[in-house]
Amino acid sequence: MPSNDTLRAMHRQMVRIRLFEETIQQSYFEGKLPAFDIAAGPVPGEMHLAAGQEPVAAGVCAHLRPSDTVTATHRPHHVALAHGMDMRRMAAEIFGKDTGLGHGKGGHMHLFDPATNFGCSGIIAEGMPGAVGAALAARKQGRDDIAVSFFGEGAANQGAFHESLNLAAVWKLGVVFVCEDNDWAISVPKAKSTAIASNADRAAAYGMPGVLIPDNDPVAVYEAAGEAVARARRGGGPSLIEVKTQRLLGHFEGDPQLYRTAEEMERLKATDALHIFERRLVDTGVLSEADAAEAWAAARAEVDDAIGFARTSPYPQPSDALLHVFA
Amino acid sequence: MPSNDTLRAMHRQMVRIRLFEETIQQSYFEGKLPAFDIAAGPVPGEMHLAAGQEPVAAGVCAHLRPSDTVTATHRPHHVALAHGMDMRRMAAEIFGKDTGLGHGKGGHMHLFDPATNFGCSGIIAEGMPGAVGAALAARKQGRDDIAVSFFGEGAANQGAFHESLNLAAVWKLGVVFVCEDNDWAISVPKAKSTAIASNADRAAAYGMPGVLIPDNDPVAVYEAAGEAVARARRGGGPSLIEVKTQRLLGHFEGDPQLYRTAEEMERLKATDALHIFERRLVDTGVLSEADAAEAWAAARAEVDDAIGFARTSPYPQPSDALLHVFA
Amino acid sequence: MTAETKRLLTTSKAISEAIAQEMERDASVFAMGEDIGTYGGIFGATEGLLAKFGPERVMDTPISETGFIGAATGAAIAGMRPIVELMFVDFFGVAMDQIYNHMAKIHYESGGNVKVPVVLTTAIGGGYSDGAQHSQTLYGLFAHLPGMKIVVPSTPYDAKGLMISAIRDDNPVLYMFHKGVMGLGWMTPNPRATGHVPEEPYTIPIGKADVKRPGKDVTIVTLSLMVHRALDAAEDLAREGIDAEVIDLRSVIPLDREAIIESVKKTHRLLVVDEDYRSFGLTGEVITSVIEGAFDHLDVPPARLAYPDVPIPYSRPLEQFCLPNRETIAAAARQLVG
Amino acid sequence: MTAETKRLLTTSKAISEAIAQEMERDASVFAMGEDIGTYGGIFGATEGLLAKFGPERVMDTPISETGFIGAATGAAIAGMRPIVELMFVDFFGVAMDQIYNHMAKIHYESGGNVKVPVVLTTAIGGGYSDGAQHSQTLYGLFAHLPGMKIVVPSTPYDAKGLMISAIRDDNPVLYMFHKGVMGLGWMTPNPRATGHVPEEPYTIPIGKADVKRPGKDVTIVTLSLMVHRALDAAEDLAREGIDAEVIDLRSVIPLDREAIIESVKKTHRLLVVDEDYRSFGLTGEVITSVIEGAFDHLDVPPARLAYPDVPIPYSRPLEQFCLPNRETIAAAARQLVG
Ligand SMILES: Cc1ncc(C[n+]2csc(CCOP(=O)(O)OP(=O)(O)O)c2C)c(N)n1
Ligand SMILES: Cc1ncc(C[n+]2csc(CCOP(=O)(O)OP(=O)(O)O)c2C)c(N)n1
Ligand SMILES: [Mg+2]
Ligand SMILES: [Mg+2]
Repeated sequence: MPSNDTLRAMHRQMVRIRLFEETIQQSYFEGKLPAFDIAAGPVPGEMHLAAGQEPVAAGVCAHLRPSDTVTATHRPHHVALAHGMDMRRMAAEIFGKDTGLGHGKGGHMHLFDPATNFGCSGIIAEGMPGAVGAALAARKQGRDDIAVSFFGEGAANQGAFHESLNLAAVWKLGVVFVCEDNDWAISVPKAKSTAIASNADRAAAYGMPGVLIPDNDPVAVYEAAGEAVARARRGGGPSLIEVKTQRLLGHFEGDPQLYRTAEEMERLKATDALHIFERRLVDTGVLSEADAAEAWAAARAEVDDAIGFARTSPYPQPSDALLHVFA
Repeated sequence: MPSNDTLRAMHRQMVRIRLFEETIQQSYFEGKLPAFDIAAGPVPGEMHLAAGQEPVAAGVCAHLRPSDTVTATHRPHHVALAHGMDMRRMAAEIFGKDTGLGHGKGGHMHLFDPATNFGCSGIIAEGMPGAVGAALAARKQGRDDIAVSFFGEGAANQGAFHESLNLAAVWKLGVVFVCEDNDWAISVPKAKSTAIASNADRAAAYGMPGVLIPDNDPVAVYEAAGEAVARARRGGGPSLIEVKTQRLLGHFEGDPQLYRTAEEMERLKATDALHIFERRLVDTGVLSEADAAEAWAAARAEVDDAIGFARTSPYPQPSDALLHVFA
Repeated sequence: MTAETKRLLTTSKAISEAIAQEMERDASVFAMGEDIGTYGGIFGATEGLLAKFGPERVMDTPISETGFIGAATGAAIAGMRPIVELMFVDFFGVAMDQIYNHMAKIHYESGGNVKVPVVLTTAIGGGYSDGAQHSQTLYGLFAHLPGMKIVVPSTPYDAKGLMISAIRDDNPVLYMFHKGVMGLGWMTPNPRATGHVPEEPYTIPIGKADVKRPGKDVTIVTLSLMVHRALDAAEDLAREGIDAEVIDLRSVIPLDREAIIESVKKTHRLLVVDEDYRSFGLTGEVITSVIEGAFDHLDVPPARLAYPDVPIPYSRPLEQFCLPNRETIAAAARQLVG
Repeated sequence: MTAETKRLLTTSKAISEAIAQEMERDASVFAMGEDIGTYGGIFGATEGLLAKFGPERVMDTPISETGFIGAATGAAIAGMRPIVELMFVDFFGVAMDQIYNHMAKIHYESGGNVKVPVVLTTAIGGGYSDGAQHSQTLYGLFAHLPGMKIVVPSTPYDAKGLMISAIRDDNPVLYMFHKGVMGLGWMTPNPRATGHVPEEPYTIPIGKADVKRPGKDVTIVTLSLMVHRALDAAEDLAREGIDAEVIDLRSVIPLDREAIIESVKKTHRLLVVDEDYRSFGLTGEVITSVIEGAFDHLDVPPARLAYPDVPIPYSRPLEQFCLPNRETIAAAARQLVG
């Protein structure tokens, strides 16, 4: 069981993620309506938000340090924030600004941060091999840093999933594979894409431990991740964790979600893990109502500052497009 | 237990495969020595022979009909012959002749035969998705034909393995996946490449039955394949079979095999499944010594005829290279 | 054109109509890919098909491109005519072995005995800030590899006819639709993405370019969304008295070298406009083909305007700087003529 | 050249020596790939390294190219300098997403903040009847995609210097060695595959072409094994009084356009020879670059001799018909001059 301090820190983490995502969502729709135009507004392009998936990011990353490598997906904000990415430079990248992590070259699916050894990829499951390589490097360099690879349940049917898990297992590398099962890959539900109910059972195909967290509970994630991270750090090899989590929003912003029923949408709202967790912490006295309010206020301020920084930062010079092909 | 007729037919099959491979080996070295030159002789290029792996081909293909699809690998001869490919046109293709299955365009790794719905690929594991598609087509066309995909144990760590098994399982297709575990992927032994001891255990990751045949026994293969083929044919979905088989020769001809010990080479000779099987059939009275001799003589004649046909057939016209890009 | 023939469709609806008509005509045609069922395809190319044909003929797949694109090849060899979608062309690398070592080569390796009638559809193109992994065109890359035909329509009319031709073709056909020509409600409005499309099925020959605007002063060879940009530029040029001929390649393989050469023999000037990366691609091939076929007819060296050799940046000013547009096309043509 | 400097090595030994020297110099350099350990690499590029450096620095991998090539990228980002082998370039399709969407793009996407110093080695080329999936060169395809440097040495000397440069480069470098230039005992003997190689480490700049034979009548631009064929052809031409300049590109990215243009300004005639597929590739790019840089210096239209746009057939007479060779190169040059 995490300490009360840890619980409060996880709560804070989840709150700032939620507010960040909601604020990005607002910015995203600026300039795009009434006739939605994906190319318009201060944040153009695709936008994949992770509201609802905070427990996975907060529960896992609570065990990490900046020298641990984290790779994430097309839906990376929650993980990036939980792993400690600078929110200002992250927001600036999402706004395509020169002050962004990649001087605006990457965008929201391509956040790369040497300070926290964070990377992500818009190609399903293809962030996974990089995590294996980071763990390999750590061993070669005599560090006990580990690598954590986040991916969706849809990614677990990609070849890269299989190759990465086998490679990490054969070489006994310090990798924790974290499957965020939000039941949907865009419009395709897990049952239509995956031959078995739980990807955690696939761990056996690689002789590694597999754990299923059935309920998007940050504490359960924290505990499973704690074991897996410790195993990885002490040279005990990789693990696989699958968390049944929730995608509260569309696959991308603008997704009409015609494939989801009204009941599902209702259920999502009723089982929002962030609110359940907050209520639990308050009910058990870990968090006072005032603490909770303060967490939201602090996050609000932090997010507003970051988005403000992003908004007011300059764009890169157009011809900067030609820079950075080669080092 | 297979009938005596089936046992004799399997024996015959194994004998003709063995003689075919040995004869190709001889032809292959013609013109290449004393200083080995891979480009020279009547059969240039790479040559992967399957001597030792006859039990897998014979045991599985005994259950198939020509309308069943079979996909194989860079080491395809045993499977092609067992599935009924015309030996003359196959040999002619290997010799690069115009009378070959592909008018000499394919070569030994690219044998395509519409008559037996056979195909193969030189890319590891990449023959597997095609088998899934063939089974899908059969269902769409209302046929109870199935597809069998042969692949090596080295291939089981490729992404295409994972995707193919999951797809076949999700769609409940009539595919039998057959892993020929000869313990080697060129010079890399299974233990250095594969996180678990038996790929049959990976079947669980796809909710399909997985069977391990531990001893290169054609009868055991026959029985396991019989079940899997019947399941596939009746719409019961895919299965995975792994057979511990033996690669008696080098990975390709000319392979110095420095990575194999003298003991292993001795053991291979002592446990040659064809000779053990033949002895068993003779000992149990299924085959008389005369029958056995006759099988070898008939195969000798058939192979000599096929190789003779290949040798005496004309080469394609050089400019035929420009034909057949498009239908 | 009489009123009844003026049936306006977006490109995406023209494509889905073509597929539907072929599926009705031929039971061996079916479609598969990610989100092509309930969702109707992320870019609408299969909209309405699931409702019409059911889940056995319109199959949502797992995210397993090697698996299901390979399965399309296998099904085609076994007598079906699959239409299979790679959601964005940028993802080709997860399935390229199936595409180019199998789908594209098996017919040749078999000496013509095995046919592989697959239509591989895929979305191409940028301009809306989707970053380095979701904005490329890449036909130049596929065109380098023998064994597949490649079509890249720019109009609803061509899109329907080329889709029907692709489905009926006995070869694998890579069918690339630019997101910007689809006429999608959620993209920047593009009037040229809607146009007249006859209801009855018709074909457009694969391998034939089309003169989208005749002209006598300069030949602009291009394709896909850049046809729209080139037509815009030609309007501007016309106002200055420069009469540009705009050739829409429509197919990349086979490349209609004859049509290009014929045009250059008339205009004596060539500009190639391309949204794909500049080097080792389409622009070099078109120019070299003209050098081979009409060297003596050229008044000035041919020019090219293409995406520079850099990955595609996310930020709007960066991406827009890289993309050829109405102004830069007109400027390049002006320079050739002036 | 004094006796002591005449140290003859095959190209494969020159490569493995370069890797060994860099591994000794820099602890962050390591090698991985299929059969690169005990076997020493199917084409000998890593021979002897396992014995010298042990299995932690010379790692045999499972057959999981996406996995281990991606791991190379991840390790490079984390401070290592991996050398990773894709056994045959023809297999690129099983790992292309890792190569071009990750290894090649991350530096750019990160705005220059993340470096990816990987050397991706791979064997290219045919001519020995290995069929459609084991005989291609394909640099034209990779060259179309921005983000990686590409080197393709033709001699032992260049091979060593380019390998050392590649390892020290902070960018991903695709290092392509033709099986026919490696000097392998089991390939058709090729005297040009053995040559002088200094023992001490040295570098050859990536992006610089090399005049392998100066001449004044015609420029032959080529690379890899075709350099050997062009030099043979140049000998034949010399006997007829035609003085051919043979330019070995050595690097494809960056392409040394200046060197080519300079030569054409001198000879006024250009022949591009390529073992890669003819269309949408290197030949078109080189010719177009000359059109852009030296149009007025050309006496005749540039010509190209390349592999035709067909998959590579197995049968010897078919494959040999397709490959440029001494005779066809000489004939093409003759035609330009005559
Ligand atoms: C190789 C590849 N195929 C398809 C896509 C398109 N795509 C983007 S997100 C997505 C769904 C991913 O589902 P999942 O892995 O469950 O992640 P989630 O979106 O639920 O977070 C798909 C199919 C892609 N980006 N890459
Ligand atoms: C994708 C790919 N990677 C590597 C190779 C090179 N290669 C050819 S055969 C082989 C070993 C295959 O081992 P296995 O699957 O066990 O089959 P076996 O040779 O034992 O029959 C390798 C690595 C290839 N052909 N394709
Ligand atoms: Mg999901
Ligand atoms: Mg094997």
